[in-house]
Formats: sequence, structure tokens, C-alpha cells
Amino acid sequence: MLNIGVFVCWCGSNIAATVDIDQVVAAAKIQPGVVFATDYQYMCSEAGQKIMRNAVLEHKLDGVVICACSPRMHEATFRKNAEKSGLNPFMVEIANIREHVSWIHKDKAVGTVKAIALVNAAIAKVSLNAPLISGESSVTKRALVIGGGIAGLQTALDIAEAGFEVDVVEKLPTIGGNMAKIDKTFPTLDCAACILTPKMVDAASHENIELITYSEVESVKGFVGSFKATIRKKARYVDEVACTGCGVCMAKCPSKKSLNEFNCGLNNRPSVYIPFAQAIPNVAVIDPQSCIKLTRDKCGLCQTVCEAKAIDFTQKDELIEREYGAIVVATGFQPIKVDKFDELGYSQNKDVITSLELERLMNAAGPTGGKLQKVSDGSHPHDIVFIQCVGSRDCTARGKNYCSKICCMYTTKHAMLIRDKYPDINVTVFYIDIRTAGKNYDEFYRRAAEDYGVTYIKGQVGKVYEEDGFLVVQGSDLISNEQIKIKADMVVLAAAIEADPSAKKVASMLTASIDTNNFLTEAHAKLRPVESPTAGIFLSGVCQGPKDIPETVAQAGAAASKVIGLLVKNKLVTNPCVAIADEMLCSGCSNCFNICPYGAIGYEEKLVNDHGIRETRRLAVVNPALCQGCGACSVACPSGAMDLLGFTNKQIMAEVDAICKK
Amino acid sequence: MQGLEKKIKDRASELLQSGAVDGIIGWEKGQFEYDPTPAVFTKETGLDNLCYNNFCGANLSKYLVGKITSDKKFAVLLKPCDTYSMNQLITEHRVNRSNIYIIGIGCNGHLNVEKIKAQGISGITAVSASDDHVNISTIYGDSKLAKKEILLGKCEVCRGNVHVIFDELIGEELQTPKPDDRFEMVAKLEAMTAEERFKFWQGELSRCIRCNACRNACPACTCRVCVFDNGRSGIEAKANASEFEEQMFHIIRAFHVAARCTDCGECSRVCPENIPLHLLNRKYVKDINEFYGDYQAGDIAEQRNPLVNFGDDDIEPTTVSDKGGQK
Amino acid sequence: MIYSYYPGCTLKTQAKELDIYARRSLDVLGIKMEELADWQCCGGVYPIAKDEIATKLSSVRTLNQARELGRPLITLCSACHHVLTRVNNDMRTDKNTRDKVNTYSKFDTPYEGETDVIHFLQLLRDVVGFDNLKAKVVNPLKGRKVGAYYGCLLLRPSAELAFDDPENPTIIEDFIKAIGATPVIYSHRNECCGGYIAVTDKGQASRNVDKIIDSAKNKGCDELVTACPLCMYNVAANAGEGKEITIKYFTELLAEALGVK
Amino acid sequence: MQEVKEFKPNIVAFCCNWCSYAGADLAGSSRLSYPAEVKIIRVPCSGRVNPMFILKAFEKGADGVIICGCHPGDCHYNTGNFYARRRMALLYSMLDFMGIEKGRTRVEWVSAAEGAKFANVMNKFTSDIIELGECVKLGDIRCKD
Amino acid sequence: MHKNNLKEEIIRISGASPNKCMKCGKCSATCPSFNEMEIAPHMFVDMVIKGRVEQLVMSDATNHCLSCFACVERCPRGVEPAHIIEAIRVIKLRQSGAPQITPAQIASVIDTEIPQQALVSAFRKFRK
Repeated sequence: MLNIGVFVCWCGSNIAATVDIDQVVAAAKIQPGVVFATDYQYMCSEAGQKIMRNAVLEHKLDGVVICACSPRMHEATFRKNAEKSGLNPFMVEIANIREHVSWIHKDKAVGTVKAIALVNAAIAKVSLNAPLISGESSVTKRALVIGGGIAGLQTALDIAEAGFEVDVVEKLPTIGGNMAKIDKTFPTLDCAACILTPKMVDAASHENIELITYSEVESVKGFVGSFKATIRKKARYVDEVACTGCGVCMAKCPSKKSLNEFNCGLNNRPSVYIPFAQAIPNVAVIDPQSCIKLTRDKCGLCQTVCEAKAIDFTQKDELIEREYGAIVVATGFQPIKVDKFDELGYSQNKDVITSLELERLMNAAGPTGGKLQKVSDGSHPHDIVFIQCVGSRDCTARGKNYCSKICCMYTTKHAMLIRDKYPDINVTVFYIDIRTAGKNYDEFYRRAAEDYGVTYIKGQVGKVYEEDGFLVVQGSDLISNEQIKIKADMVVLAAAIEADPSAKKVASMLTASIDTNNFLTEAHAKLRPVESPTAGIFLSGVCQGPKDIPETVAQAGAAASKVIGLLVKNKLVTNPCVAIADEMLCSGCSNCFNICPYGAIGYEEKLVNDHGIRETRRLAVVNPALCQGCGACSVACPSGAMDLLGFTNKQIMAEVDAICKK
Repeated sequence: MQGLEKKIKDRASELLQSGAVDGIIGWEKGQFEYDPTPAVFTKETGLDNLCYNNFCGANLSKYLVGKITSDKKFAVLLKPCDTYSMNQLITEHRVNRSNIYIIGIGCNGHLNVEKIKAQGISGITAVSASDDHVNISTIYGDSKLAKKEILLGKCEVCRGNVHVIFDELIGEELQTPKPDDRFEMVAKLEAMTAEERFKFWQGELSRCIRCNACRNACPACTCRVCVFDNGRSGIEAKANASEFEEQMFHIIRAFHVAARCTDCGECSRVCPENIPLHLLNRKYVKDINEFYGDYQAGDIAEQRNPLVNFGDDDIEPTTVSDKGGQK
Repeated sequence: MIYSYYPGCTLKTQAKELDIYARRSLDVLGIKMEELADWQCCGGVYPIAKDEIATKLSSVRTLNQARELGRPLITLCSACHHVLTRVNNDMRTDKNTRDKVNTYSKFDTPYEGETDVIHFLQLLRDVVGFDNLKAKVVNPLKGRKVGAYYGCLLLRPSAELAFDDPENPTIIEDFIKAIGATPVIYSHRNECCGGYIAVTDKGQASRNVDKIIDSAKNKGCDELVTACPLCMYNVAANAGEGKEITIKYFTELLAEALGVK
Repeated sequence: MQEVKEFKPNIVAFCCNWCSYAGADLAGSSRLSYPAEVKIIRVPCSGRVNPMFILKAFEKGADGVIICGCHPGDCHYNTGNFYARRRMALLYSMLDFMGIEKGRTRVEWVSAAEGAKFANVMNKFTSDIIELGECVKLGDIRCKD
Repeated sequence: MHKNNLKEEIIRISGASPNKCMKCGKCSATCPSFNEMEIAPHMFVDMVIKGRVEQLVMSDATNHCLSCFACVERCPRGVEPAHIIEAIRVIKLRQSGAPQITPAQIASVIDTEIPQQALVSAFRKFRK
């Protein structure tokens, strides 16, 4: 029998306040195998760890149970500590008496009873633990970044600068993402294009970066250090190398009625097009939905006029297979559709627009050349009303629960820019709260109100309707407790932002977890904000939650540094909790082989000596470098020949036993 | 039947004589007409005792499992239903196909001597059967019984006269019995209240003496070491220490053969306590068909069974337990 | 298929037109609708308070009758539709209401919201189809600029009524198009007329109605159509001086277009 | 006065390490309470849960056993929960077929972000088990004191 | 009734969740009776949260809510202000037993065109 030591952590008052520590220690002491039990205020502190190390040496412990917070938090810490004291790290088990006990059970007696049960289960398990030795796996020194917006580009550039190769996969024909549509940035009002386009060019020209545009990652297999991705490069119908981006095809294309996505549908584009002037790659793409040649096999004019002979109607989707050591998700966001909020009249009035549409209307490269005008008739507006929180902080089916975080600031930016350029325009903002947490943000908002004369009204809008050629905005003014009506020429809705629809599929493919709003979950909200819980998957930008540009860039850099930290290693230590087949028990039936998602199980004809009978049998053999330790095979095995180290049948049943003992 | 037996013997003799096989797995005459037992014939002379009569219900495919590492080649006599088990064994690499010569033999249903005895008939000396009727000669005189009444349970739900795998066929023209609905009894149990079902199974399983005959006869139970004999499994037990263990043994056994069981009925045939164990397996067959689409274990070699497979929109366990049996 | 029909109190008296023209039109459209044998008042207003059970009973009796016939239940009056739909929804989703109502009612089988309550307009849209309706029109109402007046009860709360987009409905406009007239969209078509407030405060009803009429006229409506006797009454009787506008039940226009008025 | 002993069920929850165990941690850090009768055993994946564990739990005195895993399609190991879903569907059906109360076993998919769902699921499951009472059909003769 | 009990009673009868209110004012921005009510819908919600319910019970504002559900439809938090107002009206009627309308009053308002339904509804709303 092992010599087991039990260490109960108070976690300050986090555990001690609702669990009777003394009772837990006393109960542990009488468990079979336990030779030492003690408690300490913070087991995870250096002093706490030292107590454990000393006890291991003094009491010759060969099994340790830490009763503290979740193993997801500090299992690694205590395993490392065990190693320091000469104990195999896998001889440590954690009883989670914080998240699963003290934080949820207010009654101390109840909490103590449950804590003791969990501690007993951990003791029962650890007495069946066996030392495990970690193996090693190699690292492919190449990273994949999914998404070519500012987040993905920043991450890619930082990784590339460190000397590693990076592929950026972008689903649209050009990189740049949402930021490419923006005119100015807050709170400095500098030109977005002047910040972004040089980064786009840097990425395109960097020797370590390959941009794979108009492409989507179709499947990912493998694990940290050695992922295998299949990327679908969609047919552009244009030879990317031959095309010079001269634009003649665009000018000649007779099918010009497709909505221009880049301008939020505010104007049209031809079927063969370059998304915008600074697009990278600066080559054309053909929209197969509207192209006359591709839909009806007529026309083909672009092919005739193209001097570079770049048009190729026979092009097919192409599948690219690549190996990577790390993957970064940077799938970004999109504004939600606001036609579900039609009391605000978006689908009934052309002059009710979203903020991103306003952004295009104010952009020098936009459909109006930067001239702010009404969408309905092109006339100059005199009164513009902004409505905040359209779909944000909205817990009904049509909205999003969360604060979209960026709208208060960009609306202030819009208001200020309008007042600056067109002092004759009155700007009113209906808001619930103005949220300006950020360096120089509140100052920016106050400037808009104080220096630029933007009117801020605390209250929401109930209805927007047209009357006598004006829009009437009927809203609450909560400060004066009135229902007010304001005439406006344009109404701008601050639509909530949501995770890009591709995020869900990408997360699923990478087995990275996702929250109820389709934002990817970080490994730890505070300590590991740019890592996914799945090793080797990192998060950059809004795919993790709403962020503005500075935050996105900061997080993108952080994700890059995590990737670099991984790629710089030559070997990774693998999880030794892998499946193992007992040669004496295996029947060679292939159930486990059929079920293994990693192809980690193979068969060998092996000579065995079974109680004196020597014969050659077909036996399952687990490749520990490939096995990820899910244990599905151990259940598929009817004889119990296949077991999972660290979570053996006996160990789990011992836990069950300990818990069910009344 | 007698003609068929002769043909089989002749062929067996040929195979042994030519050295094409080293042994024949078949049935050996017993003391009585109704108790032939599985046997391996390695010498031509022994073939006199080879028999194929109305009581050769036993599924011989499992006897090949023990020969997997042997370098000898064996011929095996398989009725149509037995070939499903053989196919499943091949799929699971539990037999060595290259060392097996499969003789598919015709079948027109096999009889359950217990059912005959239950009719008050004893001292049986000879039995001859037509498609519908069975003439039984006893030391007390002759009687005639409807065949349907005394068929083996598995023959009542006969799956037909097709051999899904074979090297040669003998007597394949025989007419197999017309099957009843094999899920009738399962459906009947499902329609009971939970309380009634519990009582039913309690009554049946409490008779279990844990003799392991079901396990030994089952052509799907071929683990080198059974989980109940595996000291590392956490559930090892030689005998039932409690009613719970009876339930557990049979649930686990049924679960371990689920999606692999060809529904051959051997478990119930060999049970000395006449526990209808096949109903547990058949419940799984029915559930699998309903949940994941019709599936017959062993009809095609090398297919993935539904438990080592999945669909994106499979039925949720919660739906299953919320719905449960009727009532 | 035969549909059960629930007219409600007002359709037998002040709102006879709503009822009569609907029946005549359905004959032309070839749809059979049978009035429930002994229907009761829906209750007039939906009992919002969670602890009001008794006031839901009469609606449940009606719904249960329809269930026993095994037919969907057609309504015409917006208020009846609102009350029946929501009570039905409570019977489906609210265990407390369901248990109490059933304990009290002692139906042979407890009622659990099995009946489908369908408004006549939904019948036209989803069963007849506006395209088919258009084909049956003999007297298209060409040139008439008709505003759809939805009011509140048909549309809200949309989670329960599930009738149309509550902020930008199209069903009556599509209907108007089908009978050959020109629909006019105006902002206050989904605002409340004041409803029963006319009984206690005519002034308030009048102020509400005026806003609606102003909005309709502003957009060029010559006449309004409604499905609601309350809307009809308030617009017809309580409009301010000089504000009056023609308002008809939508079934009247339907009958006119089908040539059975 | 007769003392009425309140029934405290014994509930075992098998939670996969990646989603549901993390979901339970989130319930903890969000201070979302659920009955203390629920005790969690961490397994790498819902696909690791062997029917034997469930039966063993009942044998040893559990009144309810619940398995929580990642949502189908989101399994950390790609497919583990798909297999678990099939295994448990069949096992639960069999338990019901043998007359065991069908509410005693359950599978719920709880992601790492669904702390509230975890607490709700456990509250609901516990109240269901309390309604069913002590499990006597499975483990009839187990030691009671 | 103690005011805290009254608050609980309002929440129970309405089935609404006033605590979900984020004080955006959308209910009052939307209400067609805003100018008819001395206490606006958002204030109803706020005052219930703060327990200032006696003032609400006293007010005539409840009698001017049309139960048109515009606030319920548009509230981004699912607070259901109309249900809260209705609960207060119901409590008021139950407490006082004094109907807001009597048959005697009807004669003066009735006209030849008034639909039955208006009378039924009004009696349902304003009497117990």
C-alpha cells in the first residue's frame, strides 16, 4: 500500500469559510493508506508547496492528494511540485473542494460532508495510481492563422518576424477584414487605411507569410505540434499570378447589378471585380452567382478584353493540405442584421442606416466619395439621430445579451466627424449608458458633447417613422421624463456585433470550445486569455469577444507570442495518460481500432507466452505519441483489455465506491 | 434429412481423404436421437458417428475461435443462420478465414426436445419431420406433433435459407420454417408497465445460477478473457453475490454483444434454467434498428457495427429515457 | 377539410359585416367553415394576471369544443383571436393554468392546447394563398388606396401570436394587393386605437385615433381596413372633428372583390 | 414527535474534463448553487464512461447517475461524445426494459461556458431523483445500515 | 398589506421580472399612452424595484394603460411592463373592491355604435 499524504487548502477564506478544514483533515487521516494530513492557508503558494515537498520527504509519501481548487487550475502546479520532491508527478490527485464545494454550498455542515466525500474519492483513486512517464512529440514549425483581418494580420506578422512560417487563410477575396471598411479610428481620429494598408502590404511581402485568400479551412486533424489542415481554395475564375489588377474586366463587364459587399450594399459592382482599390491580392475575382458566362454560358467578354489572359472559366476549387504546429483563430465579427428591430424602420426607410453603412458613406473611397448624403435622394442632411444599443444588451430572441463594447466610441467618433465637417448638421445621440473605459476615451466623448455640440439624450427610441418627408424619432428623454419626438433626415443604428458565422464551424473543427454567443472560449479568463482550452489553438481579436482595434492588436500580439513560444520548442512533452492494451487479455477484435479518432491503435502479430502457451496473436498496440487519452477505446473493448492510464477502470470504480459509500 | 446426412458424410470423407482439411467440425451422435453434440472429426473412420438430424441446432461457428492460432485447416458445417455468426467472427478477426472451409448445409428447422418432453412424450426412439409435422416414435408408441409447436426458439423466427458465407453448399434446397415476428415478445414487454417488466425480469433472472453456459455458447462472446474474469476490470466475479450482480452480469453481457449479436438464440437454447436471455439481445437489435436504421450483424463481413459508428443527429439518451417503454 | 368557426359576441351584433362577408367569401373560395354549436364569449380581454384562472375558462371551453371536432378554429375578430390564441398557449405551456383549468372543467380528456387557432387572414394567406385569391377576384378594386390598420391585438406579443412581423407586417397589404387595390403603408398602422378605453375615457381614444388617421392620410390613404370591431368603432366613432376617414372590415372589401357583396 | 428523515439522494455525475467539468467549475466560480448530493467524477471524455461504471454506482448505492459531456460536434476528442450518445441511449433503453425507473440515468451536454446550465441541470436532476426516491430496484440487497 | 409583500405580490401576479430592467426607457419611448399617464411605464418598473408600490396603487395611471403590449414587444430585457401595470390594477381592484366603472355610468357613455366587446372588455378590466 502507498504512503499517502493529504493537503487541505483553505484558499484564504474561499474554502475555509464554508468547509470545516479540521474535520476534513481528521476524516482524511483515518482513510486507509493515509500517513499524513495537514492544511495550509494557500497550498499553491511557495510556502504551501514547500510543506508538501517536506512532507513527501519526511513521511516517504508516494501518493499525494491536494484538496483545493479545480484541477483545471493548479493540477499542473502540484504535479511540478511533486517532481521537485522526487515524486512521480502523476502520483498527485486533486479533490476539487472549491469550485465544486465551498463556492456553491453555503451551509458549512453540508459542504464539509461533501468535501470529505470528494477527498475520500481522491484518496481511493490515488491509492491505485501508478507512476507515469511522459513521452515526446515533435513540433511542425509553421503556424496557420484563420482570418485575414487586422487581428490575423498582426498575429501573422509577429510570428513571421520571429522567423516562423505562417499561412493566413482568408475566406474573402482580399485580406483586410472589417477594418478596411472603416474611415477613421477613435480616439485619435487617425485614418484607418493609413494604419491598415501598410500592414496588409507588409503581410503580402513578408517572406515568411503566405496569404491564401478566397479560401476556407475545411478540416483539421491532429493535435498540438502536428496539425494537418485541408484548405479549400475556392475557384476565382481568375489566374491569381497572371492578373495585373488593371481593372479593364471590371469596366467592360455587362453584369453590373450585384450589391457591392464592401460598401455594405450601398452601391453595385460588376460580376468580375476587385473588392476595393487597396485589395490584397490586387486581382479580380468572378462572382459565380451573377456572372453571365458561368450562369448561362453566354458573354465571356472579360476573357476577351483581358490582355494578361488571366480569366479562366474552367477553374475549379483546389484542396491544399498543410501541416502546422499551431493554429490561431482570428475569424472576427459582423454587425447583426437589424431588420428584426423594425420599430426603428431600417427595412422601411432608406435613410435609416447602420453605423457601418455610415462609415462607408463618410469614407473617401466609399460610394459617395466621402460626401455625407441621404441614401434616399442624395440630398444634404440637416439632422442626424444616432440610436445606441440596437440589439446589444438585449436578452430577447432578437438581440445579443452582451455589450458590443465599441459602439459608444464609434458613435462618438461619427458624431464628432460630422459636426467637424458639416457644422450645420445637428447630431443627437440616444443612449442607455455611455461606456468609455479606455485611455483617453472619456475625454474623447466629453469633447464631442462639450466642444462639438453633440446632443446626448439618455433614453431609448421606441419608434422611427416617416412623416412629411422627414423621419420622426420617438424616444424617451429619461432625464426630463418626457416622451420626445425629433425630426431627422437620417437615423443611424449602432447594430450589435456578433461573432462571424464561420466561427462556430471553425471552433467545432478545432474542438475549441465556444460560448453561448459563439465567441470562442479562452483557457482561463484571466490567466490564459489568448489560448483556447485545446492545446495549440490560440485566439486573436473579436472571435474571443467584442474588442476595439487597440485591444485587438494587443491580443493579436499576445497570441503571436504564445505561438512563438510553442514553435520555438523542438519537442513537446506528451500526456502520459494514454490508452494501453493488455496483451494477455486482447482478443484482437478491432473494436478499439474502429473507434479511435487519432489512428493511434494498430495491430501486431505478436508472440505471447500465456501461462506457458506460446503462440502468435493479433494484438492491439497503442502508439502513445498519437493517443490523446480520450478513453473511448477502453469502453469499446468488451474484455477490458484496453484501459486508460491515469483514468483506469479500477481507479474510476474506486472513486465511484468512495462517493457512493453512505 | 437422412439423404442429406449421407451427402455430408461422403463429402467429409472426401475432404479428409484428400487432405484438403485436417478436421471436420460437425455433430456427433449421442446416446439418443435428440442429443447430438458438437465434435471435431479428424479421421475418416470416426465419420460414422457424424450426424445431421432434427436436433442439430447448435451453432458450430464458435468452435473455430479456439483454432485461430492452429496451423491446421478445418471444415465446418454451418446452417444458414450460423453463417451470420461466422461472418461476424471474421469481421472481428476471431477466426482465421484462410484455415476454414465452410460447408453451408440446408436446414428446415430444428427441434427443441424440451418442448417435446413437455408434451408428455418420453422414451423417444426416432423422430422424422416434414415441413409441417413431426412423427415421433417412442417405446410407448408413435405420436404426431405440429412442427411449429416444438421448434427451437431461434427457428420460430428463422431468418431464411441464405448462407451469407460459404465455400460450398449441400442441401441448400431445404425449406426453412416460416418465421414469426421476432420482436413480438420484446414489444409485448415494452408495452407493460415498468413495474410489470421489473417483476418479469426479476422472476427470470433470479433463477440464474451463473453457470456461464450462455457466455460459453454465444458466438459473439469470444473474448480471450471475459471482463467478468478480468481482475483489472473492477467488476470481476465468479458467481453472483447478489441479485444486483445477476442483473449486472446480464446487462453487461447483452451490452457487450450489442450490435455484434446476430440473434442466433444460442444463449437461450443452452440456458439450463430456460431464462429467455435472447430477449435482452433482441431488445438491443430492435433498438438499434429503430434508432440507427436496420442493421443485421454478420450479414456483410468487415462492416462497422453501429456501436463503433455514429451519426450527427443520433437520438439523445435523454429522449430515450424520457420516452421509455410504453405507459 | 372543414374548419370550425368562432364568431364572438360582436360579430353577431355591431360587427355583422365582418361576419357576413367572410361567410359569403368563403363560399366563393370553396372553403367550408362551420360555426361552433354553442360557443361562449372569449372574455373580451386576455387575463394578464397569472392568478386569474376563472376568466380563462370560457375560452378553454370553446377551444375544447373545437378539439372535440378535431378541426382548426377560425377567428375573425382581432380581440377574440388574441384571447383564444394566448389562452391556448397558456394551456400548452403553463402547467399551473393547465392543471387548474382542467381540474375545474372536468373534460373527458384534459385539454392541453391541442386546437390550432387560425385567424381568417392566415387562412387566406396560408390555405387559400393570395395568388389563388387574386385569381378568383371578379371585381378588382383598382385605384383604391387602402391602408391596412392592424392595431395591436393581432400582432403582439409576437412571441405568442406569431402572426406576422410585429413592426413591419405585410399580411393585410398582401391581401389588399390580391384584391386589386393599392396598399398604403403608414407608420401608425400597428398602434393601438385605445380599445376599451373609449368606455371610460373617450378623449384618450380620440387622441389615439387622430394620430393614426393623421398618419394614414399623410401617406395618402383613402380608406382603412381592419379586422377588429374595437378599431372600427374608435376610428369610426371617436375621430376628432375633421379627421374622419372611411374604415371598413377587410372582409367587406374581400366580398366586394369577389362579387358577393 | 416522529422525526421525518429527509431523503438525501446519492448522485454521481461523470463530467468530461473539457466541457462539463469546466462548466461545473464555472457554476462554482459564478456561485451558482446546486444540491450537495451531486458529486462529480472527472473523466477525460464522456466517451470514457463505461456502462459498468454506471451499474457499479447503482450497486454501491447511487440513486441517480448523470453523464455530462461536450455538445455533440464539439467533443475535444472529435467523436467521443457521439459514441457515448449511442452507448447510453442503448443502455438507458435496456434499464427501462428491465423495469428500472427511467429517470435515474441521464445524459446532458454542457459546455465550458454553460455554468448556469450545469447548475440548472443538476437542480432538475436532483429534484427528479428525490421524486423517484431511493433506488431499490438496482442493487436490491446492497448493504444498508 | 406590507409594502414588501405588495411588491412580491406584484411580481407574482404579473409573472414579470422587474429586476431585469436596465433602465433604457424603451417602454416609455414606445407607449402610446405616455401623455395620458402621470406615472410612465419605466417608472412603474423602477418603483416596483424600489418597493415604492403604494404610490403606484394610488395612481390613476393604471387606468390609462391600453394593454396594447407595445412595451412588452419592444423591451430588450423581457421585463413586460404592461404585465406589471396590470398586476397593480388588479391588486388595486381586489384591495378596494371598488370598481372603476359601474353599470350606472355606462348609460352616459354608451352610443349606438359601441361594440359589445368594448363593454365586456371594460367591465373585465375595471371591475372585479
